[in-house]
Amino acid sequence: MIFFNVIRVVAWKDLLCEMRSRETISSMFFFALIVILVFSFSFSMDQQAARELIAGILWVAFAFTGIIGLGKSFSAELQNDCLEYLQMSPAPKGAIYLGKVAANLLFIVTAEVILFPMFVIFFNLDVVEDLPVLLLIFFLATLGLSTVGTLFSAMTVQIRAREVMLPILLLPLAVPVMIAAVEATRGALNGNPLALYRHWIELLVVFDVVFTVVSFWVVELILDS
Amino acid sequence: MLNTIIRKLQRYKGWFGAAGGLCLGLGLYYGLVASPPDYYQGEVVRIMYVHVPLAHTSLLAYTVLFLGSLWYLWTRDPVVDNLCHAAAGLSVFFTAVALITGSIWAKPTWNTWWTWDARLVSFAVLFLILAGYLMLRTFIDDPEREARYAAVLAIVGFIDLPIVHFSVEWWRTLHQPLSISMRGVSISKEILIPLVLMGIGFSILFVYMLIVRTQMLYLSSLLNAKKGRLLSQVHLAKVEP
Amino acid sequence: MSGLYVRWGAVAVVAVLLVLLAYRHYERNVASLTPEEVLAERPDRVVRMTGLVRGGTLRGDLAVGRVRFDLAGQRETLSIHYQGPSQENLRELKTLVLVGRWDPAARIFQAHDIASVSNYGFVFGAYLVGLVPLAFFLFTMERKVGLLYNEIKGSKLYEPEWLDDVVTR
Amino acid sequence: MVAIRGLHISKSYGHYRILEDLSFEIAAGECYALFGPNGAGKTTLLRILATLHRPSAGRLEILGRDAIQEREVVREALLLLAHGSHLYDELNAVENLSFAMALRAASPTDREVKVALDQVGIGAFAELKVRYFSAGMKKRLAMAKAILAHPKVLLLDEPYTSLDETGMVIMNRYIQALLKEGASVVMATHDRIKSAEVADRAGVLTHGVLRPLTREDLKTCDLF
Repeated sequence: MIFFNVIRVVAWKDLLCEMRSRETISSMFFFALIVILVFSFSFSMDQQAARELIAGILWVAFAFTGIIGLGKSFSAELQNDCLEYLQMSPAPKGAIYLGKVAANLLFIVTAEVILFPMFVIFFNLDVVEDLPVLLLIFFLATLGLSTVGTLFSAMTVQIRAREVMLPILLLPLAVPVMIAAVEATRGALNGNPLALYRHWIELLVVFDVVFTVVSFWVVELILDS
Repeated sequence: MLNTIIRKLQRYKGWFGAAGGLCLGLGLYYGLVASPPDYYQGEVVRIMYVHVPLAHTSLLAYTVLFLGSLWYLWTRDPVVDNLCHAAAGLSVFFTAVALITGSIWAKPTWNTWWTWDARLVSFAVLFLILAGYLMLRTFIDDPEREARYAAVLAIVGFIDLPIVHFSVEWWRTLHQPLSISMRGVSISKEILIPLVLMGIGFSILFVYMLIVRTQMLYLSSLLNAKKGRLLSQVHLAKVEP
Repeated sequence: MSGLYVRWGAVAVVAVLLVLLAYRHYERNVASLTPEEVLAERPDRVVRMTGLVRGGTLRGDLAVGRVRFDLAGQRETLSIHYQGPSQENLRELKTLVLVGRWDPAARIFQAHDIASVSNYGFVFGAYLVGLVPLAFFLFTMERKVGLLYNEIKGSKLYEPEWLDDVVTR
Repeated sequence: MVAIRGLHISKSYGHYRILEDLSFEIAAGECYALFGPNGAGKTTLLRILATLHRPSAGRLEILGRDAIQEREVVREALLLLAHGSHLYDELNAVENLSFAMALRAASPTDREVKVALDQVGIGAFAELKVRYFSAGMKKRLAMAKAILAHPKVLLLDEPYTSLDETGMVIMNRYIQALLKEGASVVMATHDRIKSAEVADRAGVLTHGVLRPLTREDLKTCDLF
């Protein structure tokens, strides 16, 4: 019971801080907007090319946006040494971690949901039918990024060169998430039947489950002495 | 117990070096001279005798790193951490060399230096994970924390690796049928002898290198500890009334 | 420390000897000439010659093993009489290594066998990339161990008695 | 009853030995003041007592339990007020307190929170974001946190810095009340006069070695 209470309180605290300062969401949002713009300058795309490239562009933008959010998640704990209090509190470290994952998941998915209509408008996509599937893909892939990402955020926040190290550690490990997310998104955007890309969604689920368990198990070694 | 093992290994490490060298020498003779060229690939097939064992050794090194990391988290013994650090350094070295030799092999057989083949991509990802591991270690000042974080990263990365391989394989097979295969390389006796010899040779040599590198890291941390100790002793001498 | 350098010196000498032997083997058994070189040098022994089978020049019966064709190098083209085992490799527009003698009087290359194309550059490069850094890496590690050991022994600090056990030299 | 027992505790940070074979005992209901020059290892010792660091060697028992093996249990009983105030800038005073208590599985009533805030003299700022607090007010809010937490072992790192005269009086009054409840207090400080009001024992930590001080030493002699 205390365990779930800690998850709830940590997530709620992050949410409250974020609602008051709006630091993370706004920086994520504008960064992703710039990424979209840069991509549309870099590739002059017709409708056909857009179909091929859009899933990749979408996930590059989302991944880097997510990294901004994940990095902020624990660096916010550095002011007034709050991290120290989390470490020495009797609360289970796994619960603190899960609370952070929940908050990060919420922030990143929110940013994605705000950004996605921009993609739809800028690149003339037709998404109405597959919207539920797309949202499911966003959720699962973001969960995959968040579980590993929150773990590494907790790790890199306590070392030097933390802004650089988070993507360096996270992205190679997140290769399966990226591949699966891009392939599934492409399938959905092209209007393929679900059966053609269902295995990618299953891969995302497997990744999420494996790394939630593994991260939950090892996070105590990072947040504790 | 650990100290006894290390002492034993130190004492007999020369034998590892000699045995590894012998196996490699024999393997080189069989691979370069005694075995016939392949019917399709020609002489180029001889690259396999150095490339494949190197790749296997890098995976062996990562397995040692993974088990060592678990062991470290169990005992929190700094020497085990030195072992992990050494295994990671060797693994990144073997992975890099395996990637380069693989690239050299790919040029004459597949007419390209690089292809997005599942095995190649997995190895590239392995290389990146290990490079991140070594970088992470340089950015932490406290050796105890360095060891702990590095162990966590090694474990998470090791669990991730099969998933990476699996996903890349799916990705490739869906995009284009695998036009590239090990065409014509039937595992015959002529090929197996040098391959096995080189494999055993590199594995034993890896053990030898692991001992030497662990020794190196252990001695340098010992030296640093001594320097730190010297500093404390100077201070303490000053304080005593 | 000197033991280390002697040991590695021996390794280096052995390596150089092996490379020399390999080079001789290559010169004798593997190296091949181009048609230009054959014309210029007029060798009177069995040589290996690399070139491209010109399109439309292949005449004769492959099954029997008596074929005539033209082999093109960079500038020159030589006519070939091939008499030997039937080879799948012998097709038009294919790079071949022919084993045979040059008949300067008839200006015909009498080939009796076809060898596989040697890509020894790649093989050599791969082995070089594989083994030389390995040896260098190992050498620097061993050297570092020796240096560290000397430094620790030299530093006038307390000497834990088990140090000698851990570092057996 | 012994509340904190350290046996042969050493700590190396990086390559440097900071603490050298410390052994000490602190009884329940006792206040121990720790002095020492900058860089002597006071904060490190407090962080080890707070289970934030593991000692490199030695054994630490808090309330009869091993502080490394059973740290989850030990942590419920102890609280460290460190240099950093452990407060979130975006939350107000009450929210900060309730978050901190939720992590300790405590749920104080609104009334208790108000009493605690009044006790440290910042009841008027209960709804103000901590972002606008001064350093002294943050210190007082941290004290309110300790009041709500009822720790059995309170660790204080520089408790008097950035507090005004009233603040220091409140701090000492709180420490004395806590000691009466049977809790132990360890403080690292440079303020001899203020700490002498509450400390039962004192020690000076110089370059990793702990030397006991009498009350007379505390008042008169050169410490280091």
